[in-house]
Amino acid sequence: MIHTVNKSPFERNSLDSCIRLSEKGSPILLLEDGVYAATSGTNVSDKVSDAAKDHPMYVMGPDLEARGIASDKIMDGITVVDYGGFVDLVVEHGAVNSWL
Amino acid sequence: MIHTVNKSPFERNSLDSCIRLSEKGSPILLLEDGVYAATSGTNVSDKVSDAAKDHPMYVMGPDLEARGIASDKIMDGITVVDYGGFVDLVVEHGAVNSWL
Amino acid sequence: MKFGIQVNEGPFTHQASDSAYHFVKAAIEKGHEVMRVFFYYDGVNNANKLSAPQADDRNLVKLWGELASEHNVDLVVCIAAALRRGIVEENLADGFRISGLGQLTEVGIAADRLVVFGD
Amino acid sequence: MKFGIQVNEGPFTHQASDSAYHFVKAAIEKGHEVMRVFFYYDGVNNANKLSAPQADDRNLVKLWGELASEHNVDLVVCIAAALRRGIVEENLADGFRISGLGQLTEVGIAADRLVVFGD
Amino acid sequence: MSEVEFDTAGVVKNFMYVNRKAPYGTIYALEVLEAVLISAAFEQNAAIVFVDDGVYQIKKDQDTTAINMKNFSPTYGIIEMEKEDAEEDEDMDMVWRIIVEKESMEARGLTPDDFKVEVEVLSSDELAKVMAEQEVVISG
Amino acid sequence: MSEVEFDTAGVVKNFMYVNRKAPYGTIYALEVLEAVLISAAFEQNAAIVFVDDGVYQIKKDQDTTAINMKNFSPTYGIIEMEKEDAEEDEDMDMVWRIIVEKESMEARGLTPDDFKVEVEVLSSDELAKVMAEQEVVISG
Repeated sequence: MIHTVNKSPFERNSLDSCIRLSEKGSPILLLEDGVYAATSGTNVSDKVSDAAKDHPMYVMGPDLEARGIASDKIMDGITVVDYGGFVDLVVEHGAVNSWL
Repeated sequence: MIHTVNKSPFERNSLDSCIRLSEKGSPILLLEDGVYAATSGTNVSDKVSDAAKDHPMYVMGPDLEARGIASDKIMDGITVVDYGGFVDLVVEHGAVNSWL
Repeated sequence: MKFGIQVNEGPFTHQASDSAYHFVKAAIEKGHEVMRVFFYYDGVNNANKLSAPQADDRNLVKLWGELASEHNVDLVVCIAAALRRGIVEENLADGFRISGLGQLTEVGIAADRLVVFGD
Repeated sequence: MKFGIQVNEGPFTHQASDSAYHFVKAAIEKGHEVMRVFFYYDGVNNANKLSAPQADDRNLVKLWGELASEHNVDLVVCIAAALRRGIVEENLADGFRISGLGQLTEVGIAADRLVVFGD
Repeated sequence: MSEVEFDTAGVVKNFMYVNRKAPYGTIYALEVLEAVLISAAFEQNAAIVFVDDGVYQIKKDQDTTAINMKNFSPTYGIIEMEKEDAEEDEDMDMVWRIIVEKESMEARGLTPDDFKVEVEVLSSDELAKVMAEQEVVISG
Repeated sequence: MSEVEFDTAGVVKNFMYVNRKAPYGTIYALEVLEAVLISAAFEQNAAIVFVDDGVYQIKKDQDTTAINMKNFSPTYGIIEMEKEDAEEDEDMDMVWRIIVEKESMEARGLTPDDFKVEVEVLSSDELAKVMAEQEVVISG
């Protein structure tokens, strides 16, 4: 199972719930307003880097670019993908759990 | 100025922002999914009762009833109003700041 | 007192339009004047006359229209927001009119209170 | 691999429909099959043929329709959700069809993956 | 457009419906219920899960008279009946579960007595395991 | 329906536009901008406030090519120009302010250098005072 989070971690509880209810080792993809969670130096960075120890983490490049987030602002250990990469992740990891 | 919050305090940051950015003494009205903040015994109750020391707090009765929240579950110091009461509050307190 | 109302969401998906409707009704019952309800963002969907809710549910499109005709409330749908979302004269419900965003600023100036309902 | 897609929001107000569209396009480019896109909740507004975005913005209603005709994607609008929101044959865009909610369960069973986009 | 039909005969999958939103403030709770009910006709397994504000959906004593919206909470009773029917019917393999996350329930000061249907209360860790076994996830 | 017109001649009010949402994930940021620009034609005061995820709206270097949505961030530059024009025009009383809440900015690891327009950075307490003086609040 792969998990997706499309909400800002500052505005909503979606990322918290995803982290709490996903099994260790299952990947998490951040997209849309969810991509802000991938940036370093915020007051949720520690929480996200802790989660990245238990989950392979991915972030949508097109959504980062739209929001003006440079790649050097992305935390270590989070992989940037495009829509094709999103498709590949879904093919590889089975059912998709969208934390809307 | 009167402030309204229509979002659940568990799901979003609207109530937090409203409390942070409203002046002491200005009333706060909870409506729609915001009414859950008025219930006792939750893990946001302490935060809300602290806010109620600085702000007259009101909650929409029709929204409580719809959600099956009995009046004995409402925290002390929060006043239940109906739509007419909402109108009266707006008449009395001037501009309305809706924390959507 | 004179009220202006802004509605940011369509019927059904969010409660905003319901809350706005009940507020407007209560204000009128208390003898206040509601000068204008301005439908912005997805709020323009409140004016879709093709909306056909289930028989046991409320029909907000119709309720807004009735309120307008009974109490002379000006229901304005923002033209820019409406064009994007496919609300045009062809499917505009009775009681609504389509106009520019200046109508929001105007009621903000003219009314004693502007109350915003949204998500 | 066979994909099913669920879209819960309309065009413009939320990014969900854009993300779904780009996902579907990428899946097809990679040689996968997208069996059906099911439009639920406000997602039914993606099928409003009266939608007329500004000239410098994307037109999702049209883009979905083109995708359907070029790649034989079945675009299904939920009838119950559509009736509430005023999407009927009269304003249904090319490439979409209106059908029952069973079509969502069906594609959930038939596809290898169901991916949901929403708010 | 003409009807497109897929062959689903004999296939049973694990469907999960994740309810994370409060009722009435948004319509998601109501419309996801309609999707759950339809899946019964296809005899699919269903895990109907209530987490976060979704636990409020099954709160007892909902009365929508004053907000003039449709009270759809009786539908949860229909889902409970479908579940019980499936359990009693020996010819039916379909398994339905109604699950509440303990942490979400407790954070909101609720107990199983507050709910209008009988539920399984699972901890986050237990629920995470159940979620991981699902094949089709509908987020409402 | 025929046009309804209200007499607004000579009235200047304090309008506040509260931006709390990130751009692109939802359309609120874009459409509230259109409302701000219109108010210039009415020569109204405007406090354009960015709090919470709203601060992301004015982030530099937005490039929407890959998501194929309209990049509306240049509009903030137009608002900045309207503000400067109003300041320089002696015949115009209209005052516009572009305000960012310090706490929201810092929580997101941002500094004024990250923004594409010049802003006043106010603390929560300072902003609360400004908010309390407003007469018309548009929440986008």
